[in-house]
Formats: sequence, structure tokens, C-alpha cells
Amino acid sequence: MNNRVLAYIVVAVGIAVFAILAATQGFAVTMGAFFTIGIFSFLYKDNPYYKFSEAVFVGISAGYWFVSLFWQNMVSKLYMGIQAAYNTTFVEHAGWDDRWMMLLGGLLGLFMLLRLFPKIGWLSRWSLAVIVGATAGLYFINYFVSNGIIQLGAIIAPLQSFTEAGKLDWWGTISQALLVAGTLSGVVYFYFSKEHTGAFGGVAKIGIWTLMLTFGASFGYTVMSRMSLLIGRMDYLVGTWLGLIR
Amino acid sequence: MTLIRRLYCILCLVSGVALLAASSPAQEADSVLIDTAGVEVTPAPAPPVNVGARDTPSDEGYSITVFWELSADDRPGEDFVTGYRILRAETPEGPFREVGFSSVGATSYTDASTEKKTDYYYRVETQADGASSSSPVIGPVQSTAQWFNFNLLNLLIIEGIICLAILYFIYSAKSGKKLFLRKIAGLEAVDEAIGRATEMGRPILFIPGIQDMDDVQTIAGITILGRIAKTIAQYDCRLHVPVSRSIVMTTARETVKEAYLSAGRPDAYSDDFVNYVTDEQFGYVAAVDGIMVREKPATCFYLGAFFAESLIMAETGHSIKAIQIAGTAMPAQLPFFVAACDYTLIGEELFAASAYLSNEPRQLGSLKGQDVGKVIAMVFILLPVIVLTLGAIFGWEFATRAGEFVRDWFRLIQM
Amino acid sequence: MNFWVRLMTIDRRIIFLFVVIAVTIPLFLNISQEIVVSTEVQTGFDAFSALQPGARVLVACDYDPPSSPELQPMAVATFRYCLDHDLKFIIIGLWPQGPQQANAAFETVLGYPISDTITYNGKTLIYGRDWVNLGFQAGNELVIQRMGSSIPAAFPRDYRGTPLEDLPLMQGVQNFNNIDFVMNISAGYPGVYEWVQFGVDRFGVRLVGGTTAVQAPLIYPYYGSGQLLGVLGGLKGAAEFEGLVGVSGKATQFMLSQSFAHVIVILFIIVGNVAYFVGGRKQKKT
Amino acid sequence: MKRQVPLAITAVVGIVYIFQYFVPHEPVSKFSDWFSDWFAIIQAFAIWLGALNLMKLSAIKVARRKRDWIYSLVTIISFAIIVIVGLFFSGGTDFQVRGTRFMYIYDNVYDPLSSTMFAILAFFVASASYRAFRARNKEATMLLLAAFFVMLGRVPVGDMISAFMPEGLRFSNVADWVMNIPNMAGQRAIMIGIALGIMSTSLRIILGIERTFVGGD
Repeated sequence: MNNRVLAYIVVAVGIAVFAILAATQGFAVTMGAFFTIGIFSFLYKDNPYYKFSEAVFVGISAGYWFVSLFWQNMVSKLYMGIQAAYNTTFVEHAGWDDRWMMLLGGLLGLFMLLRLFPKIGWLSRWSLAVIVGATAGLYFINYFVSNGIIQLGAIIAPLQSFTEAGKLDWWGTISQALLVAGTLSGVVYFYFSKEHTGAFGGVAKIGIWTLMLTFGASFGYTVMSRMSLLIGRMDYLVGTWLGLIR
Repeated sequence: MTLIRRLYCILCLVSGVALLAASSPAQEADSVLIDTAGVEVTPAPAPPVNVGARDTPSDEGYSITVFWELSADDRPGEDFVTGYRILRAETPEGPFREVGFSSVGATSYTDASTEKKTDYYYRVETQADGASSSSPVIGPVQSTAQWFNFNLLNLLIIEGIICLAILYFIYSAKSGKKLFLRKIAGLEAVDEAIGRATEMGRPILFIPGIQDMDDVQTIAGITILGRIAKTIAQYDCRLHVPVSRSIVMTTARETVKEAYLSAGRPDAYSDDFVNYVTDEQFGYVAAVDGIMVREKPATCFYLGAFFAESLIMAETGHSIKAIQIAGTAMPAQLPFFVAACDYTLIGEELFAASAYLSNEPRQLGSLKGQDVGKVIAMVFILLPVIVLTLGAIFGWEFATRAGEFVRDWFRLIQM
Repeated sequence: MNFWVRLMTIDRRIIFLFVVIAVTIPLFLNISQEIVVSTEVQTGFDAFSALQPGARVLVACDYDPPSSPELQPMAVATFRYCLDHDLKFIIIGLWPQGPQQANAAFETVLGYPISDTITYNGKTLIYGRDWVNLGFQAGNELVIQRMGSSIPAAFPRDYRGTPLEDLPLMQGVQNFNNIDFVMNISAGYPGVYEWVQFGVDRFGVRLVGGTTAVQAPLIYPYYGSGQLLGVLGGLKGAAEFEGLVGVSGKATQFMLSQSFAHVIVILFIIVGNVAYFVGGRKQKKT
Repeated sequence: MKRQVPLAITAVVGIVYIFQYFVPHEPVSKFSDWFSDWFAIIQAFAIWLGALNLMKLSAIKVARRKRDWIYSLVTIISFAIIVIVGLFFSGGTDFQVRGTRFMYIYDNVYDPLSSTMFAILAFFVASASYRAFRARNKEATMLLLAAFFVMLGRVPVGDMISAFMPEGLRFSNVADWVMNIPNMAGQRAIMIGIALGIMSTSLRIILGIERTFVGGD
């Protein structure tokens, strides 16, 4: 009973506060702040305020994508594309237009929708097959080129580096050597068909250390990034909404 | 200016005029002007010689390469010549308009603004401050497309070798050859994790990343889901797969359904195992967090392409004391999975997982093939580095050249 | 239960509270601190400043509001620089919100809403002649690939539907050969990664990447291998860039909060470890 | 039939898309463009399935008055609102131009929500570093050290407190070194591994050895 009363009071007070702020600070920004705090409240614990914000978020964002995909892909790409192709071929008699290929996309898309009809739903597998096949084919080359080959090419360099004075730069040389060693041992760590024991295991060990240093570096950067976002949010609450900064 | 230089310039000038006489009348006019103006004004530089143009090889057919030999006045250390203008027209008579400019010492230019099946005529002008002189008009040239890009031959070879290695081991494995594979901790733990969920009577949460099916990591995640779902079906435990892409939802359902079928439990399958939430990264995470704190899954799998949400999930998962097995090829997210999850599949291990879990010879064979790829990679790193280093230490020309050849082999990848 | 053990199993909400304080207080303070410019930002800026007036800069904004605290300052500084040095810029986005973010950044520089003709430091700029916004194009990296063969094919119209041929700035822009410089500001996929893979590797664009700090370590290898001319990593990179461009924007202003936040996280790690070792040993005894 | 055809399609499409990279001649050179179009279109169709699924589950919750059904109702309503506004009251294809009702919702609801969800990370980063980043063993210690230097080296305060040290040992320089040597080595190792992993995964898929996604093995 008491809890219920308390809950009502809390809600009432909350509404009052937001109402006042909406009047003073503007409705739009207050609405933004309302949801901002709603999400933050999850940090304390799962609660109705968060559940509400979450529900709104899911609905709004799903709808957002639904609308975007409809106008951008369904209308602008497919419908307008076919229309343009029709013009070139049948109105201007300019022959084939690549945009006719969109029809194939439309067909594959329809196959997807056929899942709604269990009898012929298996046709959707054909669309999936195209997607998966094309993705496999594209990645097969592209990732390997940018992340395999070119990285290999970048490592290949003489170990020793020189200072402007032309003297041997010991530190630079050592670093370069470490770079090569680290990369190689890292690759060794991923080696599947040999137990990580003996000398081989030792190299693999160095490999995992290198990876750990890498992860550490990423972590450091990520902390930086995440904190920036929080700063941005706080700036929104304290500055943009409540106007407390300057 | 020395007398010789002066005479030389006049000579060039005359020859230039002679050449121009053959080419466009307009050019003749201004060169004559220079001529009458005589040696008082800046003398015209010698035109480039042996100018030629041909269709650029290995391309889509929208470019022509113009090449020439340096103007006699374009000598290192002299700043008399400022560069070369490349002019193009569709008839020998012109009008010629500039399509590009090459700096001093350059002997070719690729005009990447041509149309197919059109005749083009080029001439190249040597530029000197205030004066210029043109080569004769050359052409007609057409740009055409080729059926193979020879710049990528090396790529084709390297990929070919690795593929053959993988194929070889796939088929040797098929023929029953035993293959050793080291243990991968994260995958050893899968059964235990599922068992735990069964004992506790809590669901298992599987997140196949937040990318769509056009990302190979998602495909890898889904294939693993297929393996895991089979075990889950046998243990008869609850599976929940919230996804953030409709196509992934479709694929995941197909996969899980088949898994239950092959586990002999088609009756136990329901489409509700897999449900779509929203495409929006953080809307999705908000929902998944909600699911975690309310359904309290005993085991969470995060296998696929992850971004910022990785840590939100991993930390929430930890706060509900779930066993967490993660895997991704997103280096930025690995540290958090490594720190917050019980087991993490790092990069390549994610792609190996499905093969590893399948325990099917051909799949395992492909892993062996990958290892061959690694050996090749290591050799290709180590040898050239050593060679180059020695070359640099002892000043061995051939060593340096050999090393650089290999390096350029890797660098020479562009369209 | 002993103090260290309790410290080890501290309720994380207390940690959260510390974070809020560490981040919020500095927003009110006004302490200026010297910002050291790192090489990757410097080289990036050098590549930028090597451009002649009138050069065509492609500004690819691949991010949305959630990441704008880190990236918006970069966009602002970029546009400021372009305007100051009479560089023509072409805005595109592989993220739906990218082009709007760009417009917002542009307006921050101007201080008033954009119109077709704007004046900046006495200069008059005309939309279509001095800058264009080609808007968003779906298709991720494949859009970049298509731009390599034909930019008009990838972006037939600008963000308000004007055909490209009606935009003077886009005259004679066939593909990347006609673009002098690409500034990519990205929050993830598609982003710098894809620009390197397709733009640089396949079409040799001159690229500087501004990214969230998370992405930065990933793209360092590309900087090392010369595929990238420069890297602006997160708020710090943005602040350094602001310094070089000569603006004191949000990034510079937020640096103090940033420092505090890092310090507190490091303190957490240290305290956590101390508690772990001291408390850990005690635990075994009891 | 239902199984063989998809496998065949995958194989053919896959091989075609491997080779299109090497063929500059049209129409092959256009294949990847086409695929991007197709995929975009398929997405546009597929999201109907997703949306229907979301609505169905929410509706069931509401109908059966399951726990927290009220929130499912909220989801349905907010979805309906933005879809109606976006489809009918926001100027058709330029629904994303500033000032439309759609963008109003975007700016004042969607954006704050996602930005905040994103900002929540800051807290989890903090708690994770407190809880998980402990020098349990050599590996963890390595990770800690790298993180420590990068974090300090990337903010001005780092240079302030290390100002007394020789130039080379200032935190920012140490951080640079960590980024350029160990980090880069690790990144490269990971990339090379992934590249190989992707190659053999793609190969397995194209050969039809990996077929879980079209059902069964």
C-alpha cells in the first residue's frame, strides 16, 4: 500500500517537474531530456521508467528503419529505378538500361515475403542463397586485399632505420624488429593444427602477449571515446537543456 | 645564356615549327609569332618527342594513356621547362582542349575521362614560362575495356595457392586422413555452458551480431548457431535469439529449424525462438538488456560482428551472472569480450568455430588449409625482411632489389 | 567482512556516481591546458594544407548524432578550414544522417542557417559553385566502389534532387581522379575502413580519416602502411585538429572533462587491483 | 530440390562474385553494384517480416495481458505513430529533409534515446575496468599496462604529470610507441588471421560444405 502511494507521489512529482521545465526550457528539448534520464535510470536498476523509454525506443527505431527503407530502397531505388529504365527503353527507345536489373532484386525481395505463406516459403531460401553467395564471393577478395596482402607488403622493410644524421637509429631498429616479431608470433598464436607446447608454444605465448598489448591499446582508446560521449550527453542535459553552462 | 644554348634553342624552335607546320594551323600561327619575335622573348622549349597514345590496359575502357620522351630542354637541375600539357580533340583539326598536366620529368599521363568507341587525337605541349611548343597530333586512339585485369595477376596467384592448399586438405581429410587440431577453450566450453542452462532451467541467449547477412561475420555467427542449436535441441533447453535484421531473422529461423530437424526434435522447434527487435543498434541493445535482466538467461553467446554494444551486453550479462561465450572479428570490441566474458573467440577463431564444432572431416580440413596460408604469410614476411636487411647492411644491390620486388608484389594491388 | 574485500565487491552504482561527478564538474570549470599535437594529426593537417585554393575536397560524413560529441568538432573544423582557404567541398554520406550532420556543422561555422548564398568573412559563397551536398546514398562500400568508376552514377542528384549536371562544382567530376582530397569522418561501418579498402586501394584517393577513438587503433595499420595520410582519433584528435585549424571548439572545451574521466578510470583500475591483491590474500586466510 | 537449388545458386553466385574482381569489362564490372542494389531492395522487403514479427509478439503480449504488456502497447503505439507520420505526413521521399514531422520525432526522441544508450557505455567501461582489468596473470598485466599508457598519453594531463621525464618517455610518446609497434603488430596478426579465416569460410560456403543456413548438413 505505502509503496503504491509512494510510487504515485514519485510519478506525480516527476510529471510536475518535467511540465514546469517543458514550459521554461521548451517542450522538444525537455522531451529529449525525459528520455535521456529514462535510459540513464537503468544504471540504478531495471524500472518502469526505463521500461517505458525502452519500449518507445524499440517502437520508434523499428518504425524509423521501416520508413527509411520504404522511401529510400523501395521507392527511390526500385520503383523510380524501374520507371527510369522504362523511359530509356520504351519512351526514348535508347535500348537496354542497367536499372532493369533492379527487377531481379525486386523478385528476390518478393521471395523473402513468401515466407508469410508456409506452402511456398522455401523460395525465400533462393534469396538467401544469392545473398550468402555474393557476400562470400565479395569478402573472399576484398578483405584479403586490404587486410591481408597490403598489410604484408607494409611489414616488408629493412629492419634498421637511420637518424637524420645518418647514424644507425638503435631504438627505431629495435622497434621495427619487435614489429615484425610481434606480427609473426601473433600469426603463430592462431595456428590451429599444432599443440602450443615447447618452443612453438613459447612463440605462441609471445603472440598472445602482443595481442593483449593490442587489446590494451584499443581499450585505452575506447575509454576515451566512451567518456567523450558521456561528456556530450552531460553537456546536453546541463548546457542545452537546463542552460547552466555560461 | 651561352651562345651554344641560344643556337640550340633556335634549332629546337625551327624543328618545332617544322613539326607544327604538319599539325594544326592555329599552332603554326603562334609559333610563327614566337619566331618573328625572335630570340628576345623567352625561346620556346623543345617539344616532347616520340609522343604516342594507347588504350590503358586492364581497365574498364574509360581511359587512354599518353606517353612521350622528355623534351630536350627538360633536364634535371634546370628549371627552364615547367611541365607538359596534354591536349585532346575528337578530330585531327581540333579544337584541342587541355585534359591534364604532367610535371617536369614525367613521360606519361593517363587521361581517365574518355568514352568508349570514340576516336581521340592528342598532342603534348612542353611548357616553359611564357612559351610552349607542341608535339605533332597523334591518333586516332580509342579506349576499350579488357576482360582480365593483369594488374591483379599476382593477387590471383596468391589467392590461388592458398585456395589450393585449403582444397587439398579438405579432400585429403575427406579421404579419411586424420588431422590434429588444438583445443579452442571457448568451444570446449560450449557443451558445459548449455548443460548449465539446462540444469538451471533457464534460457540460452544467442546474439548473432548486429550486422546484416551481407557481413561474413554474421554468416559465421549463424553457422555456429546451427551447431549450437543442435546440441540445445538434444538437451531440450530454451533458446532465444533476438536479432536486429529481418534477413538475419529469416536465416536464423531456417538454420535453427534445420538444427532441430537433424537433432530429431522438429516438434520442439518454434519460430518464436528467433524474433526481430529493431535495426537500430542501440534500440536493439536496450531491448536485449531488458531481456537479460528479466529472463535471466544462464548462458549468453555473442558470436558475430559487434560494435559499441558489445560491452553493454557483456557487462549486463555479467551482472546477471550468466556464462558468456563471445567471438568477433572486430578488434575494437575484443578487449571487452576478453575482459568481461568467460571465453572469447579472437578473430580467426570465430571463423574456425563452425568447422571446429561440426567435427566433420572436410570442415576440419579447411582449417588445416588456413594454417598453410599462415605459413605462406610468415615466409613471405620473414624472407624479404631478412634479405632486405642484409642487403642494406652489406649494400648488396641484388638482395635489396629482390626484397623490394616481393614487397611491390604485395603493394601492386589496385584497379 | 574486511575492508578490502568489501572494496572488491563494491556496488557498481557507486562507481557510476564517481564517473558522473568526474565528467560533469569540469564542464563548469575553465582551466586551459596545452594540447600536444600527435604526428598522425600533423601529417593529416599537412596533407590538407598542401591543397591549393579552389581544390575539390570530398567530405564524407559517415556518422549519426550518437557519435557527434566526438566527430562533430572534426566536421566543424574541416569546414572552417575549407572556408578559410577557399577550398570547394562536396558533402556526401554513407550513413543516412551524415549529410545532415555536415549541414549542422557547416551552420555552426557560419553561426546562422545555410541558404543558397552565404557570406563568410566578406566572401560570398554560392551553393552549387562553392559547395554541394550530395546527400546520403545507400549501399555502403559499394557506393565508394561505384564512385570510383563514376561519381554521377553513384550520386545522380544532390540532397534536394538537383541533377548533378546543374551543379557547376560537379562539372567535369567524373570519378576520384577529379577529387583532390577526401576527408572521411566516420563512426563505424561503413567508414574509414571501407574508404581505405575501396577508395584508396582501388582508386588511389588521398584520404585522411577522422574517427571515434574506438576506431582509431584499427586504422593505425593503414596509417603505418601509408594508405592513410592522417588519423584524427576521437575527441583528442579533434582537439588537436581544432588547434591546428585555429578554432577553439567543443573538443578543446571538453578536454578537461576528458582528462578527469581518464584519471578516474585509471584510479578505479589501481584501486581495483590493490583491493584484489590485498583483499584476495586476506580472503584465502579467512 | 528445395535444398539442392539454393546450394547451387550459392556456389554459382559466389564464384561469379570472386571473379568479377578480376574482370574490368562490362557487364561483369557492374555485378557488385547490382548486388548492392539487390540487397538494399531485399532489405526493404524483408523489414516487413521483421516489423510484422515485432507487432505480432507485442500484440500477443497485450492480448494475453502478459507481464509488462503495457510496455508492449507503448511499443506498438510509438511504432504506429512514426510509421504513419513518416509515410503520410513527411513529404514522401524527402522525409529526411530538416523540418519534416518525421525529423522532429527523430531529433527529439530517437536521437536522445540512442545517444544516451551510447553514453551509458561510459559507465560500463568504468565498472568493467574496476572489476575485470586486474593483473591476474601476465596476459592481463600486459593489457593493463598498454591501456594505462594509452589512456594517459591521449589526454593533456598525461603530459603534465610526465613533463619531468625525458622527451622520449613522456606519456604521449610512449602511447604513440604502443600504438605504432605492439598495437600495429597485433592488429596485423589479427587481420592476417581473419583474412585467411574469411577465405576458407567463403570457400566452404561456396563449395556447399558449410550449409547450415540453407538447412542441414
